[in-house]
Amino acid sequence: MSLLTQYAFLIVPIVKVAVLILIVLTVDAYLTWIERKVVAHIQSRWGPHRVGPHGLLQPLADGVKFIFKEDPLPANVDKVAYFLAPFLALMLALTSLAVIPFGPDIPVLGHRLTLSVADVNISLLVLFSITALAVYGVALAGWASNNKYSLLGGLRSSAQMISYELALTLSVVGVLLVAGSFSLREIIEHQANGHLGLLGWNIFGFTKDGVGFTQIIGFFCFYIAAIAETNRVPFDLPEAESELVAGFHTEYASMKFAMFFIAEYTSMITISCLATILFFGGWLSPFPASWTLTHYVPSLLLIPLGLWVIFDGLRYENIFGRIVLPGVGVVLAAIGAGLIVFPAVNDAIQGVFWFLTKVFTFLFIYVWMRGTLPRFRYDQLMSFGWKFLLPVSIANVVLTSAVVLWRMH
Amino acid sequence: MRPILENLWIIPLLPLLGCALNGLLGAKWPKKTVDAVALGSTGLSFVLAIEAVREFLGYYQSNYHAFVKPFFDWIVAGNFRAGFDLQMDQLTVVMVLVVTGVGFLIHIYSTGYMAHEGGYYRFFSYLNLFMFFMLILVLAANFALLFVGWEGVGLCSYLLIGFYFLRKSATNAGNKAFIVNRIGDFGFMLGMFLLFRTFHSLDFAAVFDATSKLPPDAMGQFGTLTIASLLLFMGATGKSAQIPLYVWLPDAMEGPTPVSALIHAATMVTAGVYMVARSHVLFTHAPTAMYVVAIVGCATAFFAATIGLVQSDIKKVLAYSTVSQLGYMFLGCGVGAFGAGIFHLMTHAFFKALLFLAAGSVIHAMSGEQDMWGMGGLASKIKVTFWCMLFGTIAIAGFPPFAAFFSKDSILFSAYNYEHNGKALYTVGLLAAVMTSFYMFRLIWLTFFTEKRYDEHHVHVHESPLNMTVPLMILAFLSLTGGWFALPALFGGKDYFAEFLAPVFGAAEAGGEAGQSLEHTLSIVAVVAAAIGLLVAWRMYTKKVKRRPSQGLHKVLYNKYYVDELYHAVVVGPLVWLSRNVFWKVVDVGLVDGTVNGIASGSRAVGDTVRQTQSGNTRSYAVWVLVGAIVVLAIIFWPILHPALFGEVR
Amino acid sequence: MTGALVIFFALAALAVVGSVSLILQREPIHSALSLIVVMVALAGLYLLMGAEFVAAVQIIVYGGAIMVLFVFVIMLLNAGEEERTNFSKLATFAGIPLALAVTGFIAAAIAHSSASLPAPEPSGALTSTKTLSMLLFSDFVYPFELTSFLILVAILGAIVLAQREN
Amino acid sequence: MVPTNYYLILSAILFGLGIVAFVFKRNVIAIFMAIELMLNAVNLAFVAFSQSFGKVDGEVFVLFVIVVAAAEATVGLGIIILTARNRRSLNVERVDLLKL
Repeated sequence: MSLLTQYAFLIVPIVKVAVLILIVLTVDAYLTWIERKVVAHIQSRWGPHRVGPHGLLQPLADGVKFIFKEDPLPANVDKVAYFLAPFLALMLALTSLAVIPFGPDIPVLGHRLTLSVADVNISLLVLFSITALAVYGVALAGWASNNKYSLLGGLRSSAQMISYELALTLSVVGVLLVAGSFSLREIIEHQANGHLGLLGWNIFGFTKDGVGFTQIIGFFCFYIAAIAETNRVPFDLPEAESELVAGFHTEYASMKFAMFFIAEYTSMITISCLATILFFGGWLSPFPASWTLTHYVPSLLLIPLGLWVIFDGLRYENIFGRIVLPGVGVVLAAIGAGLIVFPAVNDAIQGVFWFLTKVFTFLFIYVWMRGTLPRFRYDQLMSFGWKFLLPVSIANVVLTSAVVLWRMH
Repeated sequence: MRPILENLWIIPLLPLLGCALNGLLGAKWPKKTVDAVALGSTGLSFVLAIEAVREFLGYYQSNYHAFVKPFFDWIVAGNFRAGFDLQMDQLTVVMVLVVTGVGFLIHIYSTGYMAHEGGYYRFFSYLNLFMFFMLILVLAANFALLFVGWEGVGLCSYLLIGFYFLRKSATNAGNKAFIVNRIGDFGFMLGMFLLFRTFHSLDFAAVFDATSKLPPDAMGQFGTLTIASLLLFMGATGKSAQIPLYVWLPDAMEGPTPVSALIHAATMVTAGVYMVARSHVLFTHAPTAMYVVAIVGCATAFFAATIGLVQSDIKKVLAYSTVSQLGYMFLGCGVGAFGAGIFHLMTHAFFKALLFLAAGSVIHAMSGEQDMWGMGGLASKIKVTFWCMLFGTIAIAGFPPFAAFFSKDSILFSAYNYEHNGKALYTVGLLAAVMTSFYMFRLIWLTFFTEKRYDEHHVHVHESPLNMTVPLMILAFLSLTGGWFALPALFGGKDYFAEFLAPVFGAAEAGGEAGQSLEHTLSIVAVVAAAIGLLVAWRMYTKKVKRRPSQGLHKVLYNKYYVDELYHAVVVGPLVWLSRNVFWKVVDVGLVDGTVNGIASGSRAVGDTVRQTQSGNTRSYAVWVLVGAIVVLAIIFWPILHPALFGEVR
Repeated sequence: MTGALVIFFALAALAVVGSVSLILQREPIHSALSLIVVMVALAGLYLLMGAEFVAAVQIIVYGGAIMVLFVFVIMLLNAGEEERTNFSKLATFAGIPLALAVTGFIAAAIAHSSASLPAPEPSGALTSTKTLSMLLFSDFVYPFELTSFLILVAILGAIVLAQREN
Repeated sequence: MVPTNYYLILSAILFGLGIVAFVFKRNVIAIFMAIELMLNAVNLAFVAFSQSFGKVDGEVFVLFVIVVAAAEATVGLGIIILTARNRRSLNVERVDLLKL
């Protein structure tokens, strides 16, 4: 025990990182499942449903496949870059999660546990720095793998990322001006004002004295630019199947490909978190603080979910249906119930709950878009980025700063 | 209230305007317009001059000194100031009236004479320019401005002598005149410098006041004043064609006759006399200079007259007579009778202008013939010209009551009374007078009497138009009456001219009874001398004359004592040789061009070597940048790296 | 040997190694990567000195924009292995000594003037971005505006260069 | 606590390496990188000084340097692209004529 306390400054972060990576990887895996499911339903298909109930085990299967597939090395590639690229991509993607606060400090054994690996006061800048570097993963991959499609993919992605990074950064400046800090934590806390609830979020921008300036323009700019940054539909030109086979990762297989894959989904998560934090009040509950009853919302969601899982699992005449699913359902329902029983715990997880809810909403929107929107043409992409997004975000900056000034005096 | 006197600059300005208008626009204009501008400007300035004189006389009544007015600063350098200052005193009055008056008449005459010449507007533009500079010269109130006029008239004379610039001889004559004048001007400038160095000013008033306070040099002593005076006189010899610089004047006859009349007889050549008279204070303080002036003048008078005896070109005769008359003027000045000199200047302006214009009219009648041996018996054909010419001749010969009688008489009288062998000067002058009347009457006879020696069929003699004859008549009248200011002096009255000029030159020396009687005798002698000349000429040229091959003394005289040849051999030849073989082939080609080409080839060689560094190879450039950086760093860190030199830097 | 020193030496070594490899690498893309490494290392050093904002800007602008531009151009021109020609004798022979000389100069100057430097601020005292921005918009506002103008000019120049003459 | 000299010495070393790279790289882009490296070295010195004097001015200068570097890179790379297109070579030793 004493050892623990002595080396806490080392142990705690390591534990945090481990936990975080574990969670994130799982989420990534199941994100692919969700995506496939949702898109399938949008396209009125079934999607994966063979491996496990609702294809729930599909991600595991994919993972196994990735691991055991052969990993061919294309002829005369630039080895250093070729190997560096996926590692870089994944590393950066995961690192970026380190500065994100998933919730308010929660008391554990008398210690205050901050729900972020590194709580630096320039977390946003760090985040941007990392996203800025993220481009190299793609670009290098494209360059290294001695293949014209890859090269084109790499070129496109690097150009696209530079172009949209400007808009991304500028769209956030509005929020920074309002909050007056680079620290994500402080940005969230600035949005917290008891009696207003969700109206206080930057997306609506009301302040305690009522008047406010909405950051909705900033939000849209941010979100569009973010999608482009993550090379997702409708901006997934670097990996446009119809044009470039698979773009920058054409020549990559098995784990290296998996790394790109994970990196992409992780950055999706990061971006969703960022959007949540910057514009939607992070872990703040949408309801005014006075409405204490709303603390039971998690339970009210978890218990029915658990019951439904039990009920649904019973339809399968196999081990899953008979044991696993009901078990999971029971656990869920139990957690829900437990939250009601132990208000302290309940209060502790409130922030995390709301945070995750919002993040998942955004992830869903990602998927939703993928199912809905067609791909941009390259010149459209560029002209959109430079001629529309950038000016609009600059205008947003100007407006916001004007309002801030006016509010000062 | 003296509108003109206060704005004296108007008088010279008008001719300048005329010159500018004619010179710039005249080419397009019809003759009438050019006439209008030229005559208008000069005539108006003549009228204004008269008005100015009237005002000046009024001014002089009230305050007894010259009228001087500075108009603007021209050069101001340190303690040296040369302003555009004009002045008006009795001397100026005479000069201005002569210049503008005679000038105006000659302008009128020119409209007739030049009627058929090319470059009509150019001629009048030059003439007006000359008027301008001449007026500046006589109105100037300091040596610097006077020098401006001095050089200006020189320029105009050059331009007008070379007016027929297609004739080689004309341009040569122009150059000769210019160059010879340069020599004189050199002396003049030295004189000015000396004066400035002595008196720290060039204003007449200042210089002369200072001088009058100084003690005069003794005879034969070469003090500053003497040197200065001599240098100034050198300039005068150049401008007024005295020995040894007279050679340009006869050649100057290449110019149109009105020019000869205006510039080379009436006005410009008298500038030297004017200048000497103007600085009489200096000269009176330098007896040696005076003596030199007298001798030179006298010698020139005699010398030129001898040459004049045998010349056959009508204008040449007049030219040499001009030279000798100028000699008379200098003689007058030299012996201290500045008034007499100026007096003769005026009368000479009248009758010599008359003679030249008449000669011009003759030439006009003979349609360009100038050789007297090609004339003869014109008297009946061109009466007006003849009578005017005759008047002029009588005047210059010095018969009473014509102008020159009085002026020349007073000069000789003063010469006679001059303390340094005045008798000798007098005798020479008298001989010159004899010769003068001889060659003048020779001219009359050869031209107007004896049988005609030209071909009727080719030349058809005709009288000149009115605009030529009228000025002749006016001048004839003037040369008759011009001397009558001094008329009373003969009968014990007083010489009004001398008296008029008294404020400038001081009171004329009172002859007293003895002087009176002496003056009578001298004048009688002079008349007799003139008569002798007349008779000899009559004897020689009334009966059938034919041109004999000239030999012996005649040949020498006819060739002007070979002076030109002498000068060419002594001065011009060596100079040309020097310029060609030293200054051109050595200095210019060797030194100047050598230097320039050397620099060029040197830089080329340097460039060839330095160009090697410009390889275009960026890496080499990078290294050069490094070198530069190291130098800069070395400079910056020198004190740090060498605390021993600069002490510990903290 | 405090932690700060350890970190410093680690990062310094990284930077030096990066720049050396920038020189030794023949593939432009590898040089670019090495340079990125150097920049990241420098950013780390800035953080160590507590210049957080500069560190961030270092990575965002240098690492994220400028170097990406380099990589982009390298890819665009498909720049292969550089040929080690030696046309410039001057550079071949005089290059190293001169470079050493300059470095020596600077080093000497530092060594000499080191005594005059005041003791550094206690570590960890991060210069807050606020003061930085205050300074930037008060004392340095004119240079700041000038830089914006400079960037405008640069953009125009780039456009002019990029458009094909027709 | 790291003494300021260390930073300065490091920046000097980096600068020297930059010079070496500037002279010994033949690839235009690489040379450009060398310039950037030198700029970085200078930046390091700036920050070090601003730290040791406890003044922020140095960091402001760093920002300016970075901006200038960005502008420079934009134009420079544009020029490089044109040159490469026209001369078919990125080797500065082969591009030694002002006009073709």
